[in-house]
Amino acid sequence: MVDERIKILDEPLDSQEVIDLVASPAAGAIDVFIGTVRNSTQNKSVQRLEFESYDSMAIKEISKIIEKASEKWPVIKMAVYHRKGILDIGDIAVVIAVSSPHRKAAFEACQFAIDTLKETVPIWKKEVFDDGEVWVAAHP
Amino acid sequence: MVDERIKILDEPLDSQEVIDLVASPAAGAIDVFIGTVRNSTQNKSVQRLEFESYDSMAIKEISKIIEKASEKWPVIKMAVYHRKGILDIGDIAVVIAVSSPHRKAAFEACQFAIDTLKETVPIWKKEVFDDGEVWVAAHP
Amino acid sequence: MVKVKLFGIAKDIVSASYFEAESGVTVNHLKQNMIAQYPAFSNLRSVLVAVNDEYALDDVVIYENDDVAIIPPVSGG
Amino acid sequence: MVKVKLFGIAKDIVSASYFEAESGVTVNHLKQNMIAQYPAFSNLRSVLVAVNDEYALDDVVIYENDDVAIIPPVSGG
Repeated sequence: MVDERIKILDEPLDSQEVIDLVASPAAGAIDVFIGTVRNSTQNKSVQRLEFESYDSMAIKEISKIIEKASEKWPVIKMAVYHRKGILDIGDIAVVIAVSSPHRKAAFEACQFAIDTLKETVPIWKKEVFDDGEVWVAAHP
Repeated sequence: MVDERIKILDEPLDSQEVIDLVASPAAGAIDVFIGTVRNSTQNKSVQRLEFESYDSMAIKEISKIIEKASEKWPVIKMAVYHRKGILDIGDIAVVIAVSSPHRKAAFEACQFAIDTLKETVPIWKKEVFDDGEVWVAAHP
Repeated sequence: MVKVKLFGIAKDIVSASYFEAESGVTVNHLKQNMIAQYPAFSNLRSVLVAVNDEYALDDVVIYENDDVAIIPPVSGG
Repeated sequence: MVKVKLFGIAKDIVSASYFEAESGVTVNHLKQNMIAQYPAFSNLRSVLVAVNDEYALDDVVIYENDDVAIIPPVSGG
């Protein structure tokens, strides 16, 4: 089984900590995805984001993603940290780090992980605007 | 023109420093590629790597890559640090960080940058084994 | 009774963190019941149910000791 | 004379960091001359020449004040 580290935290994420978790003498490549809070969405100015998480299930779903990624690519180690609570512009919402012998697999596994996380992991994001708020993706 | 930072250093690279350079309130995604020294290549155990760089030209060629990437994708900021000198197993040879409003562009621009860097940037890597050494890719 | 956890917009719709469901009903029954009681659920892109931290099919039966949650469309990352 | 910088395996082949070339010759002439003097260059995957920090085409003429370098196959990253 692949070496995995998963955390859901309500304090600021440290991307270097996540990167350090996947270092390996067998790795030639590490790809890191960092999701940050943008100051606007669909041309509307964003004040802040609020993330809610169903922690126990979210951790299990992230673990499934890592397992699936390591079946598809030669992943050495993978770490996923997700933030919850109130986030300001520029704050880090998620960090995913993947190490692999070669770079192509690291890129592909990392992109697969964030794409799948956004589809399956029970975490919800509310965008707060000057004039209201909306749960992202809730409605068609 | 895109905000770019390029360095070629003969001291250990700090991936967090490179990441910090591309942070932006307009960014929803940062992709980071970290190339590290593997303990083996083609089933041969590697002792260390030695990188040589034609600095002035290497910086210009990296700048061209960033320019091209920002023509192809909505890059906000891009930073490339490359190491030279003697590197041990696990050391970081290169860090590329790209910020973009959305993740797909960040992944694609980052992968384009490392792929192109390996083709055009005048930096050379010598692999040192127990029983000899070889300039990588020199011969067909 | 089964205490059904609510998250995100589901919590806003019900105006509570929990919803009380009968024990012994199917996931499908639970969802239909929620929609009947709170029509706003029918406007969502999807409504899934998790039982014991796993997405559950419609015919799964929920019991008092199960960990049940309504999963509105996720939007992490 | 033009001082031609050597890097990587090019430095090893010539056993020096520089090579002296005539001023006023083309990049192609420089390469042919290097291969004639050091046949090991013909075994490389490629030999390019940079003039003033840019890859130069074969017909570019090099002069004393140009910054000229032999670029053997690169392998950074």
